[in-house]
Amino acid sequence: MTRPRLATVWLGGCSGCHMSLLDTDEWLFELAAAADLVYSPIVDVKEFPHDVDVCLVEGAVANEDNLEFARLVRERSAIVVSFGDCAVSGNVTAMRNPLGDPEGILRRVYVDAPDRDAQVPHAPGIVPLLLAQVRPLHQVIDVDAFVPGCPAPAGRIREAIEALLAGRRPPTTGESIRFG
Amino acid sequence: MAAPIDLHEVAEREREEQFRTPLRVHVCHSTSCATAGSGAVLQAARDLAEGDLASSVAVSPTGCMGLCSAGPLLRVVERGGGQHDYHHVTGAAAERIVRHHADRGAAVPEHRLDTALPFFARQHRVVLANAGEIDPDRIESYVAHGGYAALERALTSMTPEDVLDQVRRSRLRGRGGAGYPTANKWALLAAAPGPVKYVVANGDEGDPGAYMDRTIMEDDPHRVLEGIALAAYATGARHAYIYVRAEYPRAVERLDRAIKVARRNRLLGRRILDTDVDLDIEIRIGAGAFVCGEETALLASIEGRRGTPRLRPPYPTERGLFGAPTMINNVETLANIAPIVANGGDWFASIGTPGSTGTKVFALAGDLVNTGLIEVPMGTTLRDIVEDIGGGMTEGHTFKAAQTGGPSGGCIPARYLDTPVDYDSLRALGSIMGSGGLIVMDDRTRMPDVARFFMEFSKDESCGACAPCRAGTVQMHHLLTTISSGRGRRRDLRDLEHLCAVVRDTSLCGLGQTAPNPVLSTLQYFRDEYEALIAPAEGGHG
Amino acid sequence: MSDTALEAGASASGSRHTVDPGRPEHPSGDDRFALVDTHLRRVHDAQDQLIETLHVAQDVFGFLSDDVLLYVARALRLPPSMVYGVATFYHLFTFEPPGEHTCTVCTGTACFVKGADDIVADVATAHGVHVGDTSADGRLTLRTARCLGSCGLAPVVVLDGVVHGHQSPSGALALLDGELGGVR
Amino acid sequence: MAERVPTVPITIDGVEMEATAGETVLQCARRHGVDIPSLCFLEGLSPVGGCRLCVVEVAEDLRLRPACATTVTSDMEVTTQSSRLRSYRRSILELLFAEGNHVCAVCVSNGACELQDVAVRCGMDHVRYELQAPRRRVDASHPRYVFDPNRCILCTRCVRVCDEIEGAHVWDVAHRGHGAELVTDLHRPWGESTSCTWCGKCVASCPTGALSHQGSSVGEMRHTPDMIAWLVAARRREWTEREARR
Repeated sequence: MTRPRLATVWLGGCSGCHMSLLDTDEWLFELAAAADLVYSPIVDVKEFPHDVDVCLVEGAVANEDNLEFARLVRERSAIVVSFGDCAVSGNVTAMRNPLGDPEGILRRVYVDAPDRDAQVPHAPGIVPLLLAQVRPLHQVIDVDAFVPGCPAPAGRIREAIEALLAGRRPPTTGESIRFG
Repeated sequence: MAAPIDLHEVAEREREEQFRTPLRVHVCHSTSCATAGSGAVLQAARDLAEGDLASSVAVSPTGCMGLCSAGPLLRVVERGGGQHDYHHVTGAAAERIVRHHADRGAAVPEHRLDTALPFFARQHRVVLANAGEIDPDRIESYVAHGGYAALERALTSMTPEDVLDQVRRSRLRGRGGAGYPTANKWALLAAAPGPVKYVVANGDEGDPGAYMDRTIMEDDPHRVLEGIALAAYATGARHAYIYVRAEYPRAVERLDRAIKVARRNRLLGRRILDTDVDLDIEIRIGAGAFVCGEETALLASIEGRRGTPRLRPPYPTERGLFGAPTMINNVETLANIAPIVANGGDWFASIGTPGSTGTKVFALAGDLVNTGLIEVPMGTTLRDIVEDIGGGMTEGHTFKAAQTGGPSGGCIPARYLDTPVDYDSLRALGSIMGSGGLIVMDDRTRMPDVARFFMEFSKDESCGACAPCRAGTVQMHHLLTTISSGRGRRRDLRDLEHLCAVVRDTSLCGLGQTAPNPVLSTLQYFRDEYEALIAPAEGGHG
Repeated sequence: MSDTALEAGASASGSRHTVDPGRPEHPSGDDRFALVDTHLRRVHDAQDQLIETLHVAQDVFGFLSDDVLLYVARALRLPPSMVYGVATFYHLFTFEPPGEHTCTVCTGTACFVKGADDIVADVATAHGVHVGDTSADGRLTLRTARCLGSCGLAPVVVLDGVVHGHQSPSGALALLDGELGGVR
Repeated sequence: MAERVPTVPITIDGVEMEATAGETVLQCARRHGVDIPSLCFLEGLSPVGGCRLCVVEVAEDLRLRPACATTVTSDMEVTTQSSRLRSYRRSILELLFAEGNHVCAVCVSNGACELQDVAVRCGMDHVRYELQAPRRRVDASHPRYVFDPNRCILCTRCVRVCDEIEGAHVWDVAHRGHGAELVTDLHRPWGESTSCTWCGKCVASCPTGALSHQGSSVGEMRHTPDMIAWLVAARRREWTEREARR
């Protein structure tokens, strides 16, 4: 019997949800025994593989790289999970949205604010362009399940992954879906 | 206190005056014709009547003759009863036409309007009977056409119950849109306890593309006052308000003048016509808010507050204006009352269909040959209205949909053209009668765009007091914009339909509850247009 | 021909009434407040006359400044937030002085069906003005109206109170050029 | 001995119960431990039925009715939970979340927020609708309180409590529809208000993080909406009169 292929992805977020995943502590051994972690920021794999069974996506879609990557993830994964508030709702990452045009924000941060070396970073192909608006994952690709939280608490993550590996949906009611 | 008006004498004198000259010239001076230049026409005709044709021609400005798209309109009435109508008249043309009639006793072929046209022949005028006939600024003119006779009769020989009974027999339903039986409302107010109660005339015609009530208020203001007076008598109210949109300053002016004149003639005020009935009418002006057409919002606005609807019950007939029992009737509804009392409820009920009696005034607009204000018996088919009265679609185009009920209504496709226009048939088709806006659209119209147009309206006119309407219309508008632009996904269509249900079923007032109708009806009849706009799935995302 | 409410911004210079000696003079010394006072006296400072009073004040001053709103609030003994809430609820009240010229495009259904949106877009672009705003040079205020009831003449444009029927984008622009002396 | 209050029999979700004549469906349901979500309703203030979360089905009534403003009638049959009601409530919550900037993670009310709690109870695990991302100015000009309109859901509890209980009417709703917003006085900074009595009842009543105490940090704000009902009872002298009757 083949073991389920699990992946986790980090888009526009703080990686706090990945830290929280690590907070599942000794359960990680059980996870390692139950599934293959085929791609993750904590795994040294360069390219997102094919035929992923379950992929947890942390972070909102904030720039062109995020967008492209989200689409790739969707294409290669059977089940995509919005992992944490940024993926689910945009959250802190999306707090720039009310400020409008990203150009203005970049100028404020890199030109107006610093005391020296003021310049907007510009390196095509290296520094990805910001999208006009930060978007939650499900507004860009189809998402199969949602695990909110900022960060999603360790217990909630464990509960969700256990359900998914057993072919069930993560809980959609009760405290498991509390934002924040 | 001055003596009350002697209606009989005034009518006699006015009729004599009408026969003074062999020719009378009526110039339509309603808003549409005025915009098109009827001022110059009126002036040219008056110059003649005050000049060398003084003995043969009398001129009078009148209300709407109906065919607004062909204005300015002019009518020559001969002493013998013959009538000749002219369209697209200019000052110079008016002079030519009137002179020709006066000199040769014959009509002029240019500008001639054939009144045998179905546009005129298929109409049945009850509410608009006086429009185009009388000078709205002269009470004598109204009285000569039978005005205030119903009020006099009611006050002198009928009990309030008798009046109510005639309205009951007429089976008149509210013309504001929902079609609630008028007599039921009256009965509720009549039964309400306490000495203070109010009648309110709703002249807040906010439906974009509708100007029936405006025309009635501008062109026959006394008819509205008489209707209010009869309603007040039947229900025991001694104070009434007319709430008029601020966008209609001319209606305000005319009504204001009419109230003053009626008061002077003891048709309003203390001891009307020397009976012990008192009634005063006050005008209140809106300030631009569609939602104020909703009864409770309208009352809030009269009280000088934000026009936000409130929860019902209590209904206005229990607790309305300033906390007192209040009945709100649409202006067109009230304009039907004097004819009902004068001719009897049974007469009225014989017009139209059993479920929807009487006539309905429509503002016919859109891609038709003839557009303007029409009045037809209830139950006239859409096809008759579009093809006969409207003269069909403009050259080279075909009928696609008729929109009734404005932002609260729906779009009716060609296959239902033979539907009789009445409250229940329209509702069965997912539209509503509405206040009378009837917009006909041809094959060039994209229906999702029409839905988006109305949703934008509802979004901007939502008062914001309840969450589903305030935020739901914004999201529906966003989804319609996305879909219209070809960027929509299947999921957007699903979300849109779900939101329609949420907003329809959970909104606080009628504005929100009906705001999804234009979307629902276009989805029902023109779904293929939405489907065709859905972008092909991208990256497995549909 | 000007039968619409659109010209309501009208004459502050109309018939001046004498200042009521019974009322304290407005601290600003602006005797236009006397016109508002005349209305207030006629309606006996009744609180339900708030909307009518705001109409009068707007007719007199052209727009409703904070100063005017506060004056009305005090006169009618109403909380300022309530007066502000009522004034901002209704479309016809404005809180900025209008431009030299006002162009209103009717966007009622009949006008929409006949292309009013294109007129709005073209005027906005050509004169660099958003709907509801006044151009930077203060020359043109662009507004839209929810049906002026002249559907037989659709689409309708009102320029400085004068109604023009059967308009097109190019026609409307030409009309504006004539009135404003061309786009600079 | 308590006075005898007339009761009427009603059925809520299939369970027969005694309702006190004159009370609302919401009051009756809550007394009997039936959970109907609501946000704009606050015991002690007049109901406005604006949030529409408490809508219920009433037998033989085609329209949904707001439980907060529907008075019980004899033999009324009320359904508070159905798949339709659940889906509507969830959608309304999503609409509320989409129209403001409700970022729980950085909110003063995180963990003690009625909006957040109701979202959990109604099963809102994500928001389907377009985030409006409004840019509204936070008013921190008041020495004691802060108003963040981005977190306001326009429930108008503050408007009502200030008008009905405090009698100051500092707050009102300005503009309309999606542009509607709360204002103090003539939309001047709250700190400059000449009508505010600093009583803090608006802050106590707020169901979200829109109104908070100066200096509150993330998750620190605790609102006390229940005090309003106590205050109303006190103003009616319910306690003292009961004392006197003894």
